[in-house]
Amino acid sequence: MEPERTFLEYLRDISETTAPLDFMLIFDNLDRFVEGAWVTLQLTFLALLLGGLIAIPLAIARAYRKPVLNPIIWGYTYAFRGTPLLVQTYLFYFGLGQFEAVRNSFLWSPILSDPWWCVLIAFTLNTAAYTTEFLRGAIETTPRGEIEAAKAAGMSPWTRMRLVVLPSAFRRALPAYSNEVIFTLHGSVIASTVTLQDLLGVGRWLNGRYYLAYEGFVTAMLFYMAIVFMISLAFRYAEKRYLKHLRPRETEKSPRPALA
Amino acid sequence: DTLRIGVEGAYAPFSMKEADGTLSGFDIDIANALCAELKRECELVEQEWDGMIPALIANKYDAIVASMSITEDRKKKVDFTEKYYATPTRFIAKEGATFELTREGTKGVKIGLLRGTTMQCYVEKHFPEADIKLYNTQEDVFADLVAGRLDMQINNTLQAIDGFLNTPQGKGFAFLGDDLDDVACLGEGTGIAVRKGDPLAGELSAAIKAIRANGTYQAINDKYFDIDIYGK
Amino acid sequence: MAQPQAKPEADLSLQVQDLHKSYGKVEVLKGVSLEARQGDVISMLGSSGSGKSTFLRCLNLLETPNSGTVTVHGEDIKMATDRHGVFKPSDAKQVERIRARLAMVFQSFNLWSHMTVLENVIAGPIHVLKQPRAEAIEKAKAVLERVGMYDRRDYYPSHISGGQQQRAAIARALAMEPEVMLFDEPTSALDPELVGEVLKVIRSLADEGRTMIVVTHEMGFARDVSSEVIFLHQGLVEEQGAPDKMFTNPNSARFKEFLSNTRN
Amino acid sequence: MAQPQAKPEADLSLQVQDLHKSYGKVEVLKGVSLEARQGDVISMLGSSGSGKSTFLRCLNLLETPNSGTVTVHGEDIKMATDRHGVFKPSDAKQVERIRARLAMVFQSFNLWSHMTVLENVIAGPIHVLKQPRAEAIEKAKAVLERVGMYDRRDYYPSHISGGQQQRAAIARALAMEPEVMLFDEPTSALDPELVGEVLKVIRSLADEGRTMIVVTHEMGFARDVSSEVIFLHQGLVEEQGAPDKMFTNPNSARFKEFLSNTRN
Amino acid sequence: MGLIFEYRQILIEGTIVTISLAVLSLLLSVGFGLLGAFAKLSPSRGLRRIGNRYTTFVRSVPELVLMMLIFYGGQALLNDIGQATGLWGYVDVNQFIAGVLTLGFIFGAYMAETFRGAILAIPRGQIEAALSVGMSARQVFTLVTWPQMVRYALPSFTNNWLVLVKATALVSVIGLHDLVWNAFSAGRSNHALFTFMFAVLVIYLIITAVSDGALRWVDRKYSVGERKA
Ligand SMILES: Nc1ncnc2c1ncn2[C@@H]1O[C@H](COP(=O)(O)OP(=O)(O)OP(=O)(O)O)[C@@H](O)[C@H]1O
Ligand SMILES: Nc1ncnc2c1ncn2[C@@H]1O[C@H](COP(=O)(O)OP(=O)(O)OP(=O)(O)O)[C@@H](O)[C@H]1O
Ligand SMILES: [Mg+2]
Ligand SMILES: [Mg+2]
Repeated sequence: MEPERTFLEYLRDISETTAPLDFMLIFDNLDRFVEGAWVTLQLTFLALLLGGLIAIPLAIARAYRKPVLNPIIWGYTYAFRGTPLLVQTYLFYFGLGQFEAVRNSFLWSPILSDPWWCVLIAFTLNTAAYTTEFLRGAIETTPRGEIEAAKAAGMSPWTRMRLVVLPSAFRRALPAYSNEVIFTLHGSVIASTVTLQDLLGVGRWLNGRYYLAYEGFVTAMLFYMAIVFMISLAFRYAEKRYLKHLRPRETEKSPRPALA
Repeated sequence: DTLRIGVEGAYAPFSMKEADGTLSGFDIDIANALCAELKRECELVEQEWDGMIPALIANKYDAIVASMSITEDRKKKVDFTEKYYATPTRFIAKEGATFELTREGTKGVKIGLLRGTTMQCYVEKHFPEADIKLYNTQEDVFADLVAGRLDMQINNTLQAIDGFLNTPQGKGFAFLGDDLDDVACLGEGTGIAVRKGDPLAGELSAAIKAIRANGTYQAINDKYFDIDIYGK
Repeated sequence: MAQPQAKPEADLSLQVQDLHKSYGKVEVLKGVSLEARQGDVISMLGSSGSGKSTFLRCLNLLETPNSGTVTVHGEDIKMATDRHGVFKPSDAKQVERIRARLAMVFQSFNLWSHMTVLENVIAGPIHVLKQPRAEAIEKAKAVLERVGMYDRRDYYPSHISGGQQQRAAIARALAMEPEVMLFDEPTSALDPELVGEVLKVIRSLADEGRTMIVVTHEMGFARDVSSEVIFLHQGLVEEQGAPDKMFTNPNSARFKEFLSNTRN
Repeated sequence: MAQPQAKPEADLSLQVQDLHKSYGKVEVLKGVSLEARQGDVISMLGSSGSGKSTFLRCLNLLETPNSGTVTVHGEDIKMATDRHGVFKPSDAKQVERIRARLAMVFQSFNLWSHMTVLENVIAGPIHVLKQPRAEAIEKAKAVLERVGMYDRRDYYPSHISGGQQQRAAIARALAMEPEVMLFDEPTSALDPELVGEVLKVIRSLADEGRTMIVVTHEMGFARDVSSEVIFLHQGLVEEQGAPDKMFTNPNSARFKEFLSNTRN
Repeated sequence: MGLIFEYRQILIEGTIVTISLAVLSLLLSVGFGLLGAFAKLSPSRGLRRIGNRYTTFVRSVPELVLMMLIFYGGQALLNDIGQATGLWGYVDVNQFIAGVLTLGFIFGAYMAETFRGAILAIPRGQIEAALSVGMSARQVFTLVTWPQMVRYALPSFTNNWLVLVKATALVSVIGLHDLVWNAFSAGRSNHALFTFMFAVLVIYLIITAVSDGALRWVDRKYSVGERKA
């Protein structure tokens, strides 16, 4: 036991004095970072899921220029894409809290008083606005002949949408969707400005608590990198699987040496 | 050569933005007075609180005059001058609140405070079981206190009076408990930070003494506050 | 050789009256009428750009005709002028129902590019005809076998040859077991052997009692298989009749010319 | 009827030796060789999926063959195995230069959808051959006239019929005034009259001394116009020779069968 | 409202910083994006790997961190080099240029994905036809790929642009005073954060409206030849 403890102490000493980063401190607080990562992942993926679900009907209504809906939805995406997420979050969190009426309403105590819900709502509406727009683009660029073939088979608009238009649009939008996922993840750092202890929140907490300059940020950054790395892998896998038909007629490694 | 000084710019009345884009406030006036005393040209560099110390270390400016408390932890990274003011720290809650300021009494109590300040150290050390909420700006803390998302907040008394209790927003709120006392966390007053080993610390300390002696300090003090904020 | 027989009125599976269609100022169809009884195979001839594809596309309302009526098995496709003054089908459900009974093979195939050949073939039966998946696959395999595409069933359309795409498109239409089939040059990408095969398939479908309208450039097919031949010229039916008569003794000067310029 | 004549070696405008091409594990071309002299019209026959399009696409390196050599007018296309073991052309400039001399009409036309027919036709001459715009337009108009597409020159590809698209694609290739033309079923979407027209154009090009390789299902054309016929079967040249001999007295059993199944 | 009028000067200054920063970084990011997309689609394995690393790495690091890394780290590196070679003493990295370079570099990675998706969506035959008439890679791009790609890329490109406009707010950490920074510091100095936030919203919405108009025009211009469904 004895030499091990001195070794730990020795490490701690190096970490505090000579090392550029106080890694032992980070190590001691790793559990907090893991908790923070969990909050971040929860917020990001719930927002993406809910936002995606909202975006699909909105994108369809936009793509097909549904009379009354189209301008309304356009207004919504315009407002949410046109303004900073930070400001949106602030307005949801602090803005609504300023009004007595809101504070006394039934929505206050379970939902609007809780930063987690405020942030989730703001993120969801935000990502839904972005997703709506690029999905609309993908729907609009569906090859016309393929839609005609679906019509000719007697498919109802809904079946056509589900079987031909959306699958083909999703595939076309896949590379761009990776951007949206990452934007949402990066945008989620805003949670920390309204007291949530997400990944960056924990990083800032650590920096603030010990007056550090880098440790909290660097650790949070490594976590973010790991998350994005996994997202990228997932997308690469998804493309391999779902974009098979777009791959050029490509030759695998030539099986035998060239005769020329 | 010019002396570059990092300031915050959003911490009224110590440092704030005027309509024409210029800076004003107690910290700003002090910084200018010190430069005049040192007979050096000064350049004020605005910097967000989060990056204050990193930017100093990266040589973006040479000194920080931004109401930064002198603490042991910060001393590991930078050197400080003598204090140039010191104000006590206190809790604020709804008038008539009866929280006991003990470990048990604050269990689950929602306490709001500005991230990265001496208060964070204090609350986490003494009231670890409280529900501590960290904010980026003091304004946000006040807003949530009013909205009822917080039970109490902890703050520098001067800022609390000026920025909150004396405003319409602060109606119905009052200090709770006495001035807090813990040098390890709360520090020994507010100083000017410089890079480690920079002789500038000594020069600035001397300059602070000088402006206190020649009345410049008093004039600036009176411009912003009714009381003497230098402390004992 | 199929003999055109007189059939009772009730068997009228498709009736088109005075169909007009313009794109902008260009009038492509200038009033085309047609009647097809059950089991009829009607060949449509006509030079490039004469409006054959447009006509087929109007039948299942992929293009909205400017005027005219289409009647499928005695059921009029309801059309109405909406409040913007646009003439269009007024009952979407009816259009879907009718389209499910009229299968089409497109000139440019229009296979769904994100589905394999098999998936292309089973999509309609499963989602429109509501067949159980297993059953649809069974049938699809049989149909693919019939057009010689069974071994390519798991390929994506972009990875097969032109003729294979065309056969996949034919299989997709066959799998719908429609009452009326619209073929737009169904053998254009096929080699002579396969042309023979496919025409055999069409003939056997006719024997099963299905009605077919086939746009084709295969004179041999038009003469041997069809019960009626329609020659379209500049948006109008220039000549129409039983194949023997049309080919041996054409009335119209234009059709005579068309025939004489045909290298056979 | 064009007679295959013995021509001097120097006239060899296209030479292909032992071309192999696989997609993954499937070997599509199993060693195809071919020689074309200036003015030759070589017809390629073969059933659907036998590798005809793949062969044409290998000639101008849209597909990279796995092995084999392509020589255009005595110039070998340089191929090399890169450090990952992939066999591919090593001189991009050379490939461009050679492609400009080999024009191709695709089976699926591949017109540029954002350009009108005229723009499609002049793009190559202007940007690749560096012709002045006015001259290119003049020539394009003549070419469009030749295929009967002059009056549709300002239409976008999505607004014209299948046969019109095919003619536009032929015009685009003609406008490049290439030494060698590769046609992939150039008459598949055309009516019999136009088939005759286009085949006449091809014949006249041959008389001008251009070399042509034509994938076709038109037996009549293969017999009457071409100087040589190649029958491809499962990636191999099954039979090859002068058309008269091939059609009257075929050697290979498979080609015999192919011919006998052809309805003519 | 009066307060905002009083502070119009710094709001305008901030807006100018925001817009010029955004536009310049956009141009740069389109350049990086095209290079990235082509690298990722290239037949050369080496280029593909470079492209993949670029998009994965840059997108994985939060913009803020990358900005600090380039600004502070770049500064330190520059100073070290200066010291080691004795060529220069302390040079200040120009914040504006650093901001443009960093934002352009970061958003180039997002643009790369957008462009790659758009290029994949172009029917392959269109490109093959261009190759077959002997066009050079550059000609294929300018004559066929680009005009068709724009239509597919536009919606996602617009998203990137709007995120970029707002990401300019990050430059405040390197000491550039953009619209958001100026508005927030004015708001906090006057205990009127919401008033100024409102001003920020309005200004951003105007920027968005203008760009929306421009992008619609582009969309119309590049949609020729498409049959509308
Ligand atoms: N990317 C690919 N992956 C796998 N197989 C392919 C791919 N592309 C083509 N093939 C196969 O290669 C074979 C030859 O195709 P090719 O297009 O050359 O045929 P073809 O002779 O032109 O036929 P057709 O007359 O029908 O056009 C076909 O069986 C096809 O399925
Ligand atoms: N969207 C459109 N706008 C304008 N004109 C069009 C449009 N679509 C087709 N046309 C024109 O309508 C005419 C008929 O086209 P259609 O496709 O019906 O011809 P087709 O008889 O099928 O010819 P092919 O045998 O060449 O396929 C053509 O001249 C074509 O140019
Ligand atoms: Mg047609
Ligand atoms: Mg082919």
